[in-house]
Amino acid sequence: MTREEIRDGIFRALTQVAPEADVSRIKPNLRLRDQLDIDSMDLLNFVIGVHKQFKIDIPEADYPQLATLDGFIDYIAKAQSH
Amino acid sequence: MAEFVMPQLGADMSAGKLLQWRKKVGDLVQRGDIVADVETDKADIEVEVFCTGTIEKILIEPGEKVPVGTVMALIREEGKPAVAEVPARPQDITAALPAPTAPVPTPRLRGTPVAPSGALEVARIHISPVAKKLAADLGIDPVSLSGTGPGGRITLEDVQRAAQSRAATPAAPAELDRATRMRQAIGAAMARSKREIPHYYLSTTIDMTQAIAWLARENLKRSVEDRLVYGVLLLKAVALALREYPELNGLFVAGKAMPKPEIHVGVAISLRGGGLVAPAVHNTDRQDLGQLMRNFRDLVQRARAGSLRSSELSDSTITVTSLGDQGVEAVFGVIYPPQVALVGFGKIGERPWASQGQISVRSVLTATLSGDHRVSDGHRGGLFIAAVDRLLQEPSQL
Amino acid sequence: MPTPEISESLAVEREHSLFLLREMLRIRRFEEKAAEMYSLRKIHGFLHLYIGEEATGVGAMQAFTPKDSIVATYREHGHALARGMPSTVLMAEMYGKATGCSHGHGGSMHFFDVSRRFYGGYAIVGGGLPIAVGLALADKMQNRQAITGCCFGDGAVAEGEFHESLNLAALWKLPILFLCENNLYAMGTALERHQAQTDISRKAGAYGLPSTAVDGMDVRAVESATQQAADFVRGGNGPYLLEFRTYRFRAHSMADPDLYRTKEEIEGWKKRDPIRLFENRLRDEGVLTESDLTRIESEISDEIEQAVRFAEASPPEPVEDLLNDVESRPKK
Amino acid sequence: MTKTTYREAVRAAMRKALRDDPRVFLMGEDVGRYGGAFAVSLGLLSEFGPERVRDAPLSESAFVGAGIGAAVGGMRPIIEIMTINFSMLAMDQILNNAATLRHMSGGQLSVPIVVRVATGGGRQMAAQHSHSLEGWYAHIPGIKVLTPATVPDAYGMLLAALRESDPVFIFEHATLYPLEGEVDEAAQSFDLARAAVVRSGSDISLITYGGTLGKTIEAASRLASEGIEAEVIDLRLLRPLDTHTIVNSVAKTHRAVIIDEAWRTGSFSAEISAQIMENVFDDLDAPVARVCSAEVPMPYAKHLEEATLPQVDQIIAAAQEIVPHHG
Repeated sequence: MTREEIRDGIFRALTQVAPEADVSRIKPNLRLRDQLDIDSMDLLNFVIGVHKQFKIDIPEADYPQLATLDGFIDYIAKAQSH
Repeated sequence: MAEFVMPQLGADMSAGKLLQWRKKVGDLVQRGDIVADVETDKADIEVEVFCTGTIEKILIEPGEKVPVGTVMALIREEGKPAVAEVPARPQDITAALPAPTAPVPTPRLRGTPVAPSGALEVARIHISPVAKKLAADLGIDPVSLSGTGPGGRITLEDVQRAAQSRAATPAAPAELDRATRMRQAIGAAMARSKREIPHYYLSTTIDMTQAIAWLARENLKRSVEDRLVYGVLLLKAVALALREYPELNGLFVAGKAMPKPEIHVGVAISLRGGGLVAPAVHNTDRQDLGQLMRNFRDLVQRARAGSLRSSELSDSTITVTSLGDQGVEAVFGVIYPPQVALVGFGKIGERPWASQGQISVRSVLTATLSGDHRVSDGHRGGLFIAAVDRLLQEPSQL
Repeated sequence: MPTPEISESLAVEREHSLFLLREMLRIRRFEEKAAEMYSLRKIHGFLHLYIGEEATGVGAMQAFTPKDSIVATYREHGHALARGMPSTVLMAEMYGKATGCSHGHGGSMHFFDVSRRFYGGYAIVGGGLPIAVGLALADKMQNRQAITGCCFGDGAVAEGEFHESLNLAALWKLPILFLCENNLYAMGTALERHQAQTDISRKAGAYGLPSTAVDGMDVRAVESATQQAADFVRGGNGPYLLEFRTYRFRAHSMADPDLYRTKEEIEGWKKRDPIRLFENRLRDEGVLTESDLTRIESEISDEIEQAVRFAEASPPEPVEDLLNDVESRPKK
Repeated sequence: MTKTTYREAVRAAMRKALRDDPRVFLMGEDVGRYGGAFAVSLGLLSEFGPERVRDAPLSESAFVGAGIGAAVGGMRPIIEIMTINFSMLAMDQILNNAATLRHMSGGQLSVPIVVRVATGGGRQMAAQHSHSLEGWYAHIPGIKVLTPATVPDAYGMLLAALRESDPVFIFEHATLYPLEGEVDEAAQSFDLARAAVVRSGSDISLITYGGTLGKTIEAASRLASEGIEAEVIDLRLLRPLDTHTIVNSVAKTHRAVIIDEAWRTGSFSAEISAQIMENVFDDLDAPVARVCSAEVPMPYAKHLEEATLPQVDQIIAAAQEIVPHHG
């Protein structure tokens, strides 16, 4: 899966949780939680959405690696490679 | 030791008056002997005993009216040792009675729901349901139409005709209306709350280290879909603490406090694009954490989809609001009338923590209680918040 | 020294007498336990006890085979036990549990057991009579060589269905044995205050039905009279009516303050307690020893305690199944 | 397909049932030698004999109760209660035994009984012989209530009812017996669940059953000449009620009139109106209208009886009231 495909998958999960978010203006290196109005429940639903799309498990301990969009994409790419 | 209780003497008997004893302490009684006379609504009835033994103690005097099931005398059955102390007469008589089989429906209060539609009064116009639906869909304000149906009722055709003859419709006015209407409704409710309810505020710091550690271990065992957020622990702790301080769980209506037997905790949920609702999680105290999580997630999704049930909007017996995610330290909230308390939770942060002379780093949050002074006072409020704190120290018991 | 055949039949006779006594005692203790559980609010609603009438139920039931059918009334605990229904499922039924003989749907007044062709208690006075006539009609039309026992009280005699059912049964010569347990009271109304003709057995004649009045307190008299009547009906001669003259020592039901009869009258009848009468007779005949009696009593009390434990431990029917038995196919 | 009448269709169905299944037998007042009060069972006694075509004494509670007992005992009785007016005498056996025994016995007992009852007024029989009380029976869980209004239904419903293992009540409106129509005797399965859309239309739904279907169809055709397209629904059965077909129709037409020969208050039309309101409230353009009998004991005099019963003009007026008039 290319990085663009992963990014689009993440955006699909994100719009599920925050439909009003304008994904085009998200900066890939800034913390997602600073750019979007997401509380702990939204975060969980977001993670579940990603888990369902990419069929990968995301333990809570790995949450810090998902703080930014780039980090999130790296994390998924690595999880899919093995 | 056998108990001789006020018997059930007929389908609809709930209590009976003891007229006289036929036996005294020390008398030997055989199974089937008449031991006492009891007066019911229908008549005086001789009451038999169902065991053989000697009367050990008489607990009820003639003339006393007691509910069915109340222990009236103790009989030491033949060949059974006398029991030293005497079981105390149940203080709360009603506790002795099994809960009535059909759940007594608590009177559903048509309190003004906090949600947007509450404070708004729409002028009464006669319009058929299908016409009203079409008018709403097309963004036509029915007040501007004149009805051709019976009694001047606005019919489907009236709306269709108006739609055809109308100029281009302005950009989605309905959407704008809804947000401002909600803001007005919340404003009205908050103003009333401030005006009528004498608030008192308490806050305390709660060490969440144990809870967070337990939660992390618990979530390892759970699949992603069943993962718990810490908010659920707070919710359950509040619900369980309310069992010990019931005066905080209820409403204040027509000048009187009305504590509620069920515990329905309203959870403040922010709507995307502004606005707030606090629907009830029914019977919060009776749900395990997994159920609470499922119901909480379902409630958030339906709140944001605008498909909450009216009972969820009107049944809350207390409200909890957590602004930790928004980085708020402590929340001193305004009580939602007609409720009598509001619990607020701030964000979890790491803090130096001194106990038994030792300093350590702990994850803590600030919990606050806004209470209605007409119903409870700081003393009881403080004990309640302390109970929430204590419950959060043993997360596995929640 | 009696010859082997005689001693043989004596042994069978003794065995049977002890069985009759045991059955009556078993019913009495079951009813006393039911009264106790009712006063402790374990059993609710209506409860009509059979104490005092045990001889009619036990005596009459001996004349029916497994192929026959029984229809009873709301005062049915004795009939159900005598027909062989276990005390466990009866107690569980009164507790409203799923293991009850009617799954907790019927309660004390509506025991059912199709395997024993016990077609239920009926709470509408006289309501069971047409059903019994129908069962007999079905037996006759299918040539099943079986009879139907239809129990009812003196109260039912005043219902139109008594007249209609006896006429229909006699008209079509149906294999049904009408068993009227006349305990002298229709709830609170004494027989002579609700019947112009108080000799119930004479009413059968109006429909061309043979009938006999029997001392309902003498279990052997009841047994032999029922046996003869059953043989008459099995012979295809049409229905027969038996009137057992008996008495109930307890009020009509648990809710009845029993204001309509005097204590003296009740005490008078208690002197003819069917169980005590039979015990004394069996003692005189050297059939019953004290050790027999204590053994029987302890076996019965174990059985009754076990029934209560079974009822207490049994699960209630899940509310989700509420609509399952309303129609043959569970509600979709 | 054979041309026949409603009465002969019911007789043909009973004859087929009596031939095919030895457990089936017919019992009721004057069903044998007299041939049935409405001549429905004419000739069956001579063909099947007194054991299987049984004239019952005038003891409704006993012979209906005996029918129930026989059904429990393994038979498949067809009970004819001459008219609904005498069925009150058997209501205890119907309500407390037939409808209740399966549930009360914890599912052990089945009561596979079919009870046919003539119903309705309109023949100057006066108050005690003109009742329409099907709604009372449709109130009772545990039984089915059929109201055949056509010749095919008169035939097919009886055979289908005999395959049920719960009690089925078939109410035959007394004015329908001479109705002419065709029967397909080869038809195998027969539906006992769905209402029938007898005439489709988009402006208003006319909902009825049994004896008033004819008047409703006539009203619909006269409305059509005024440009109002009415949809006519024959409920065919009251329990189980085919709510699905009713609400789909009203969702389309936005208006409904229910025609019911019973007295208005607490009639079955009230139940149908409630279900429409509960299911398609937002599609209603006017309150659901009802055309029922006037609340009076049925008078004998012709002009008074006609003033009491629902008539075509009343149906038309009710429809015109709530359908927007064109031009």
